[in-house]
Amino acid sequence: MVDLSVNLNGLVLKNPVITASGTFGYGSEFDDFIDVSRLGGIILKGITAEPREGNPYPRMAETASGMLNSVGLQNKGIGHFISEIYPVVSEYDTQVILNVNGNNIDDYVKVAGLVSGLGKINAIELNISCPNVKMGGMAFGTVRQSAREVIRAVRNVWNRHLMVKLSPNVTNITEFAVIAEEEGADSVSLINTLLGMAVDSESRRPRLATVTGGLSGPAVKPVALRMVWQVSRAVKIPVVGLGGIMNAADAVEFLIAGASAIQVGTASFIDPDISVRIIDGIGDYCRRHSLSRVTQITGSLEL
Amino acid sequence: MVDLSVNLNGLVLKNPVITASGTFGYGSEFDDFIDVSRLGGIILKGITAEPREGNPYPRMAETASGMLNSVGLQNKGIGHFISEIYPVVSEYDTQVILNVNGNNIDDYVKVAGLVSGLGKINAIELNISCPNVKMGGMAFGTVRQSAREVIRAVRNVWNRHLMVKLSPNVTNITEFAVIAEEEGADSVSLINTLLGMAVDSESRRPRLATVTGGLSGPAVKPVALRMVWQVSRAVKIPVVGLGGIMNAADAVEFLIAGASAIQVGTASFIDPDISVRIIDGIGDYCRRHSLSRVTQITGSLEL
Amino acid sequence: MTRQIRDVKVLNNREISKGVFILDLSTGLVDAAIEPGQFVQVKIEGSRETFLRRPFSVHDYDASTGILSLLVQVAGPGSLKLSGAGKGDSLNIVFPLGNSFTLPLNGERVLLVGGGCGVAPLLYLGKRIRKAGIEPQFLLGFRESRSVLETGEYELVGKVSITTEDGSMGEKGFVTQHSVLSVDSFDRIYCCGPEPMMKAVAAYALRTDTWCEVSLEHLMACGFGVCLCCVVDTTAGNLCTCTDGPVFNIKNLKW
Amino acid sequence: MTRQIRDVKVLNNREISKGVFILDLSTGLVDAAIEPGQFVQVKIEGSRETFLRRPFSVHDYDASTGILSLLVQVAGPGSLKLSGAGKGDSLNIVFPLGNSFTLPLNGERVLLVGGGCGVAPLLYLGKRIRKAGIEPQFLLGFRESRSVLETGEYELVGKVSITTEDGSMGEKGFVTQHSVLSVDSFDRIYCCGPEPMMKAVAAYALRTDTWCEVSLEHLMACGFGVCLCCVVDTTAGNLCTCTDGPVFNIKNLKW
Ligand SMILES: Cc1cc2nc3c(=O)[nH]c(=O)nc-3n(C[C@H](O)[C@H](O)[C@H](O)COP(=O)(O)OP(=O)(O)OC[C@H]3O[C@@H](n4cnc5c(N)ncnc54)[C@H](O)[C@@H]3O)c2cc1C
Ligand SMILES: Cc1cc2nc3c(=O)[nH]c(=O)nc-3n(C[C@H](O)[C@H](O)[C@H](O)COP(=O)(O)OP(=O)(O)OC[C@H]3O[C@@H](n4cnc5c(N)ncnc54)[C@H](O)[C@@H]3O)c2cc1C
Ligand SMILES: Cc1cc2nc3c(=O)[nH]c(=O)nc-3n(C[C@H](O)[C@H](O)[C@H](O)COP(=O)(O)O)c2cc1C
Ligand SMILES: Cc1cc2nc3c(=O)[nH]c(=O)nc-3n(C[C@H](O)[C@H](O)[C@H](O)COP(=O)(O)O)c2cc1C
Ligand code: FES
Ligand code: FES
Repeated sequence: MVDLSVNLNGLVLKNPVITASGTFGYGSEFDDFIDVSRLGGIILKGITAEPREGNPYPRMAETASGMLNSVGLQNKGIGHFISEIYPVVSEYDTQVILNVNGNNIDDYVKVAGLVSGLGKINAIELNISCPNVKMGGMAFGTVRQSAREVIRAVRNVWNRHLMVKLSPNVTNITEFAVIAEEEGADSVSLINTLLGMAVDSESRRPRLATVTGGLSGPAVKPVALRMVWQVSRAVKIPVVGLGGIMNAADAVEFLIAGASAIQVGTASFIDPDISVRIIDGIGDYCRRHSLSRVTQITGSLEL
Repeated sequence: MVDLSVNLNGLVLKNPVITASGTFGYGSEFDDFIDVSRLGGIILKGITAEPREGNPYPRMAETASGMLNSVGLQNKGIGHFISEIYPVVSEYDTQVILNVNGNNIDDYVKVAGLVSGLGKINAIELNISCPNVKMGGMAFGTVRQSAREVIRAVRNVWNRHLMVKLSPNVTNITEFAVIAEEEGADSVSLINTLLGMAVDSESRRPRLATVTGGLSGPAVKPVALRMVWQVSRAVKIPVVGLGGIMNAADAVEFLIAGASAIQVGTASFIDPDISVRIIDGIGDYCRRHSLSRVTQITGSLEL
Repeated sequence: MTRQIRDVKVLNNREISKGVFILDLSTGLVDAAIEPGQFVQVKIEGSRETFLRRPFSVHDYDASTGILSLLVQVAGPGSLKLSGAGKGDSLNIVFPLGNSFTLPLNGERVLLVGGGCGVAPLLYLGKRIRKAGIEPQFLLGFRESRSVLETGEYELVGKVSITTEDGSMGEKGFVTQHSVLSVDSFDRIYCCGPEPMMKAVAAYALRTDTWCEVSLEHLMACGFGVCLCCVVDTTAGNLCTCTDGPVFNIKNLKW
Repeated sequence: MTRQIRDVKVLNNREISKGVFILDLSTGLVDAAIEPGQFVQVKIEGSRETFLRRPFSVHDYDASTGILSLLVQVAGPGSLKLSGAGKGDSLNIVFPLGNSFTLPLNGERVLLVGGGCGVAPLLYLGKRIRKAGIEPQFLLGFRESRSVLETGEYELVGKVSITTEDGSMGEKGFVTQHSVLSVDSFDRIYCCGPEPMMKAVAAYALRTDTWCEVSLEHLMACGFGVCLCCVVDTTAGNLCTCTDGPVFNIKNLKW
C-alpha cells in the first residue's frame, strides 16, 4: 500500500493531485466523468468580490503545445458563490480551495473575510498573478511591494491555510516566494500563465480580443519546472507545482523538482478524467520505484 | 516585384530574414543545403574574448514543441575567429553579424574593439541575455544597471550598427529596450531563450548537466510575439523579432506585431533550408496581399 | 444523457464533396438520448498542431444501431487529420455536449436554413422533426454548384431548396433572397452556417416576427463549461456556447 | 557526398525481432558516396512528441539500387512512429551525416563488436570490408535469445559469434567474455552498442593494445554541426559527435 497523502503545512490532502483554478469550474462540471472526491483537492474558478463579465470574445487561441486565454475572471461574485455554489461543493469529500482575486487590496480582503464564515473551505489560493486583470497596468504579483501588501492584508483576516499563487512573469520568482513566506503564507503555488500573444497573419488581427493573454499547457512546462525547483530551494513552506502537467510522468517531474503537491490545469480540457488518472499513475510510479510514501519523491532530484 | 529589402536604422538587408546566433554555426555548415548569400543576414555563433569549452554533456533536452539547450557559448575565441573564420564568412554576399558575449564588461569591449578592424562586419549583436553564462548569478540582461553599463561601454568602442539582444527572463522587457535605445543602440533583437528545466522522472536526474537551460522553438512563440509587440511600441529603434519561427506565416506574425526583421533559430536544425523558404514565403504573402514592400507589414496589427 | 469519454470506431469515411467528409462512428450506444444540435469533442491524435479537441456537430445518429455521423469540412490541421481517418481507426470523443434545438409543436411549419457545412446539425434535426409528423422545408445555401453537398438524404426528410451565390445551381443569391421565403411563411426557423449568413437570417426572422434558433460555432477549449472561453454576449450577459448553447434563440442574442 | 534534404519512399518495413524494424528506403541515389558509420536524420511527421529529427545509422546501402536501410529499435515516440511506416510512405531525411569508420588495410584481422541495436552500422561496414577482401569476425551481444537479431546477412559477410547475458543463445555473458577474444587476436576492432559495453570493449582494446573505433550515440539536435549539443569530451576538447564523429578512435576519448 502506497501512502499518497501529503500534509501541506497542516492542510492534509489524500493525494498530491489538485485541480487548477479556472480549469475545473466548480467541480460539478466533472461529475459525469470522474468521482471528484477522489482528488486531493479542487481549486475553484477565480472569485472576486463583485460579479465580473470577463473579457470580450475571442478569449482563446491555440498555440504550439499550449493555449492562450483571456477569460478575465468571469464569475458571479462571492455573494452568489456563498448562496448557490458553496452548498454544492461542500458535498465533495476533498479539500475545496477557493481562488481569491481582486482589483485592489480591499477586494481581496472582502472576499477572504466572507470565506472565513464557510466551514468547509480550509484553504484559499491567493491569486496575485492573473495576467488578464491589471492594477495600474501591472499585475499585483509582479511588484514586490504590492505583493507583500496584499498578502499581509489577507493574512490578517484569514487564519486557515493561505496558498499564494505566484506569477512567472517576473525576473526572479524566488523573491516573491520569499515575500509570501515572510508574510506568513502557508504554501505557494506556481506557475500561473505566461503572458503571451497570438496574431492571425491573414487578417492581421490579434487572436484574442484583449491582444495578450495567458499561456498554459505543455509549452510552459520547462519554465514551470525550473521555477518550482528554484522556489523549493529558496523557501521552507511547501510548494505546489503546476504548468503543463498532462500525465503522471509530468506530475512526478514536478514532485522530483521540489513540489509537495501538483495542480492539473489545461489537461482537464482535453481529458476530463486526467486528474484521477494522474493519481493512479503516481501510485504506479511509487510501486515501480518501491516507494511507500509519495512524499519520498518530493525534492528527490539527484544532482 | 515585391521589394523585400529592409533598412534597419542604416543597416540594409536584402530581405528581413536573418539566421539566429547559435543555430547557424558560421554559415558554411549550411552551404550544402542553401545559398547562404540569399539571406538578409547571418548572425554567427556567439563569440567571446577567450576560447570556451562550454558546459558538460548532456546539453540538450527535447520538450513539447521546443528544446532546452545549455551549450554555454562554446567557441574558439575572437582570435581564432579573425584568423580562421572571418576570411571564409567574408565571401558571403549578405550581412554578416557577430554575436558578442562576455563574462564582464572588459570582455565585451575587447571583442567589440577587435571586430572594429574587420571591414565586412557591419553590425554586431550584443548578447546580454545568454541564460547559460552567469555574472554574479544573474545574466547581464536582467539587471538594468549592468545592462546599461555594458551597452554604454560597447557603444564607446563600436561605431557601426549595434543590435542589442534582450532577455525574456525579466518582469518588463520594455525597460531594457528603452535602456538600449537611450544608450545609443541601433536596434534590439528579442527574444533569447526562456530559462527552463527538464527532469527525467525515471532516473530522477536533470536532463541537462547544468540543470537549467534555454528554451527555444514554437513553445516560446506566444511569449516572443507579445514581447516584440510591447517593445515595438516602447522604442523608436527597429525591433528584430525571433522565438519559435518555423515558417513564413510565423515570420509574418512577428512583422505584423512590430518587427522590422526576423531571425530564424531552432527551425534550422529541423529544416536546414527553412530560412530561404521563409524568404520565399514572405514574398508570396506580399503578393497575395498586394503589398509592394515588405516594410508595409511591419506593425500592421489591426487593433 | 450522461456525458462521457469514449473510444469509438470509424465504420466508414467518404468524401461527399471536395474537402467535405462524412464519418460514421460506431458508438455502441443504442437508443441513447442524443439530441439534435448537440456536438462531440474529438481528440486529434498524432497531429502536432492540434493540442485541443475539435468540436463537430452530431450530423446524424441512428438510435437503433448506435451509429453517430459527423460531417467534417477540412479547415485546418485537425479536420485534415480527421478527414484521413480510415475504417477501423479509433477516435476518442467526449459527448454528447451542449443543449439542443427546441422541437416544433404539432402542425407547425418549419424551415431549416443551412449555409455550407452549417448544414451539419440540420439533417438529424430534420429527421427528428419528420418523425414527429412534420415535413420540414430545407433551404441550403452554397457558394457554387461545386460546393453543394449531397442532398439525397435531406430529400427523404423534407422539401429541399437550394441557392448558390453564382446561380450555378438552384436559385442565385443568398438564402435570404430565396423565393421560398416570399411564397411561404413559417412558424419556426432553425439556422446554422457562417455568422454573416445567420445574422441575415436572424434579421429576416426579426422582421417577419418569426421564432428562430441558431447554432453558434464559437472557439472552444473544453466544450463542457469549465474554461469560459466560448462565450457569447446575450441579454443575460456572457453565456457559454458549449453548455448554454450552441443553440440560441435569436431574441436572446445581442445581434 | 554533399549532404542533402530528401524525400524518400519506404519500400519495405519488416519487424526482425520484437520492437526492431528494418526500413528499406528508396533514395534514388545510385553509386552515392555513403560511407559506413554515417547516419541520417529522419523527420518524424505527425507525432506530437517529436519536435526534432531522429538520428539513425546507415544500416545498409546498396549502391546499385540506391536503397538505404535503417534498423530501428522502438525506444520512444519517434522510433515508434517510424516503426509504423508502411510501403509507399514518404520520409524526409537529411543525409549522409557524420564521419565514417576507417577501413582496414589489406590482410588485417578485423573484429566487429555490436551490442543490441548497436549492430546497426556494422552490417554495412562488414560488407564494405568484405568487398575489400577481408572476412571480418562479428561478435554480437544480446540480453537473451529473444532479442537476438537475424544474423543471416552477417553470416554471408563474415564469421558470426554471439553472446547472450543469460546464455540462452551463443556463449553466456558479455561480449568481452567471449572465447573468440582469447582464441584470436585482431588488428582492428570496430564497436557500436550501449555505452557501458563500448567502454568495456575499449578497456579490452587498450589492455591488448589494439586499434579500436567506436560509434557514439549522443543526443543530437541538428546532426550537422551547428548546435553544439552533441559534444563528447576528447583529448582535443569538446568535439561534435555529429560531425567529428559519430566514429571516434578510443585513444582520443577520455574514457
Ligand atoms: C459546436 C460546434 C460545432 C461544429 N460543427 C462542425 C461540423 O459539424 N462540421 C465541421 O466541419 N465543422 C464544425 N465546427 C467547426 C470545427 O470545429 C472547426 O472547423 C475545426 O475545429 C477546425 O479545426 P482545424 O484544426 O481543422 O482548423 P484550425 O486551424 O483550428 O482552424 C481553421 C479555421 O477554423 C476556425 N475554427 C477553429 N476552431 C474552431 C471552433 N472550435 N469553432 C469554430 N471555428 C473554429 C479557425 O478560426 C480557423 O479560421 C463546429 C464548431 C463548433 C464550435
Ligand atoms: C548517430 C546516431 C545513430 C543512431 N543509430 C540508431 C540506429 O541505427 N538504430 C536505432 O534504433 N537507434 C539509433 N540511434 C538512437 C536513436 O536516435 C534513438 O533511439 C531515437 O532518437 C529515440 O527517439 P524516440 O522518439 O523513439 O525516443 P525518445 O523518447 O526521444 O528517447 C528514448 C530514449 O532514447 C534516448 N535517445 C533519444 N534521442 C537519442 C539520440 N539522438 N541518440 C541517442 N539516444 C537517444 C533517450 O535518452 C531515451 O532514453 C542512433 C543515435 C545516434 C546519435
Ligand atoms: C481558461 C483558463 C482560466 C484560468 N483561470 C484562472 C483563475 O481564475 N485563477 C487562477 O489562479 N488561475 C487561472 N488559470 C491558470 C491555471 O490555474 C494555471 O495556473 C495555468 O493554466 C498553468 O497550468 P496548466 O498549464 O496546467 O494549465 C486559468 C487557466 C486557463 C487555461
Ligand atoms: C543550441 C542553441 C544555441 C544558442 N546559442 C546562442 C548564442 O550563442 N548567442 C545568442 O545570442 N543566442 C543563442 N541562442 C538563442 C537563439 O539565437 C534564439 O534567440 C533562440 O533560440 C530563440 O529563437 P528560436 O526559437 O527561433 O530558436 C541559441 C539557441 C540554441 C537553440
Ligand atoms: S468551451 Fe470551455 S466553457 Fe465552453
Ligand atoms: S547535433 Fe548539432 S552539433 Fe551535433
